[in-house]
Amino acid sequence: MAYEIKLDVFEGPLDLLLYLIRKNEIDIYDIPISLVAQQYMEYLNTMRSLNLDLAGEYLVMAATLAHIKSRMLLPTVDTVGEEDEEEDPRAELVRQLLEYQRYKEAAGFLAARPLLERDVFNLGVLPEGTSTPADDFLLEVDLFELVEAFRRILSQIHDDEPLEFSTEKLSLADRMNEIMETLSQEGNTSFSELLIIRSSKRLVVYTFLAILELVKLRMVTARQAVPFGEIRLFLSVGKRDEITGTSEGA
Amino acid sequence: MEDTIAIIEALIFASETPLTVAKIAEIFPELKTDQIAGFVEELVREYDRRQGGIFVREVAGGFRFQTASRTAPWIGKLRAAKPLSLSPSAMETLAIVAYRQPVVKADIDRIRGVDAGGALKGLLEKKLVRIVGRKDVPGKPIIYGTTRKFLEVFNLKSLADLPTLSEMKDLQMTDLDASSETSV
Amino acid sequence: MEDTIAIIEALIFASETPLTVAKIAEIFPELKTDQIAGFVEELVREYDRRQGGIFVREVAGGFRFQTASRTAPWIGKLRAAKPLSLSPSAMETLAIVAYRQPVVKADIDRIRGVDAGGALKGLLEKKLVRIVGRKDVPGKPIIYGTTRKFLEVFNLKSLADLPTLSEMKDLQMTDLDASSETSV
Repeated sequence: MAYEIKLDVFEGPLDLLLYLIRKNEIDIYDIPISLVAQQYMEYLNTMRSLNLDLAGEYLVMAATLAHIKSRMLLPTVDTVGEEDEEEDPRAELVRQLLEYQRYKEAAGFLAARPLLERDVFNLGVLPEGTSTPADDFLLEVDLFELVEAFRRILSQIHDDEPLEFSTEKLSLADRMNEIMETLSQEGNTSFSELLIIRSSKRLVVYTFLAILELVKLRMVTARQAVPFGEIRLFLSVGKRDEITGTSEGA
Repeated sequence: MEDTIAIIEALIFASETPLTVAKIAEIFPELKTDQIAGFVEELVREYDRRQGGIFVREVAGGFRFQTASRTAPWIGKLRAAKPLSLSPSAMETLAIVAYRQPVVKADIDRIRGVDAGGALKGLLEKKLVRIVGRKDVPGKPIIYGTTRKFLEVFNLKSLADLPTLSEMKDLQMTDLDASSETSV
Repeated sequence: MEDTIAIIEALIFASETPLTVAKIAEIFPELKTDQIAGFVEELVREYDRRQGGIFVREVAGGFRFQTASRTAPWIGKLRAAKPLSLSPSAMETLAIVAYRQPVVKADIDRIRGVDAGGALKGLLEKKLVRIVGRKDVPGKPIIYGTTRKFLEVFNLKSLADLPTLSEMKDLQMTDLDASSETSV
């Protein structure tokens, strides 16, 4: 049976290898590696001569095949049946091919299902109804959308100011938010209480930095009754109703 | 059920505007307009006889499905719980607050290039953003940060779990296939 | 027609997402879940018997109306919007996410033997895949999973509705269409 080949249809080196295995009617558990390696290289050369963009992964696979081939050529110590002595050099590749094949089949299965907007359709327009958002609404948002929104904004800015952020800064914001939350619930808390319960050193450092930052921003006030006494932290910002009116859990 | 009627039923259901007989005639060039009108009439009568929760009705010169008016009170209850999504401007504002917090409004305005007042107000109402304090500079601007609800809504353990920009760049490499749609 | 069934029919029709029995139960606090499930079942059977252009189907844990797949060619003529299409690389990536979720990008890359970044981004944009969280290993890689929309688009009741991978080997021998077509 003649196969018509379109060189750009392969989804990657594994896909190309599976194709070669099928084309040659090869047993996947016993791949004649020199034949397959030779044909693989021929396809790569054809793809190159057609100026098709060759992803680096194809070249990595070519090297892998060459490596397996050389290992197959090495005289093996006579190990009769004991497979744990030395594994077949092809074993890892076969595992990879089988796993890939499974998901390729799964993809085929999914594609064959009756697809919405292809085979079956939803209602064209929803009937108009009372669309009043309730107080306790559900939010349906996606984290990806949030990050994309941020990336979109940054891509539009040609400012000198670096807008990249670090996880350190966010960890700090996390701790600041947590401290503010504790304070808005309890009114005040002690310095040592905040630091002592923290198990990891990293967290203690962040907590300390968060407190310093909050004091610097005058969001909290640190007070001490006596010299060397307990330091207590108080919420110090704005009018109380303004803060609680908009903050979480008010 | 006559097959053509079944197809017309599916067409009325899936149409984005009330479906006119003329439009159906375009799809079935082999049928006469009278025949099509007859099929549609048959469909209308079938749902009328059935007295269920949905009917086919003529609206604005075309036909469409609609719910029985007596079911309106229950549909109102259903709609009340409709999940909301965020507008692009709200999403952008939220992204800036999330990644740059603690942040003042002037910074958000500057980064977005537009006034973020409306978007911020909406986010405060939705309790995704809150006032964390006032900055100790002239004018004492309000400082904003995200809430615990923000973490819950986005299923994040902490702010440090927010994806980084370099992680997002990883998702754009190579594979031109995904953007240029080919069929399955 | 029993009035409650008529109302449930209208609710399923008017719901923007597949309507769950639990949601119906909120609207009818006086009814037991079993009763509601029974009513829904009756409605599903009625449309099945009728063999018309629309059916009630269980998808993504809820129920919705959808057109019979045999009517798709005609609806294609009606709808201006291009039908959903996914490239083979997007389908492979989606299959890996669906079956191995929660899964990190490195695993997808390894299985496919190529960088899946572009395909993954396309799937995120189409809302078929979402960021679930971060794996608690060094580097804290982002983990991905499928969305409810994935179930809706692929007509799956739940993830458990996916055939097991070994089962698939057998299916491959027979006609895949036979298992996928339930509505007509």
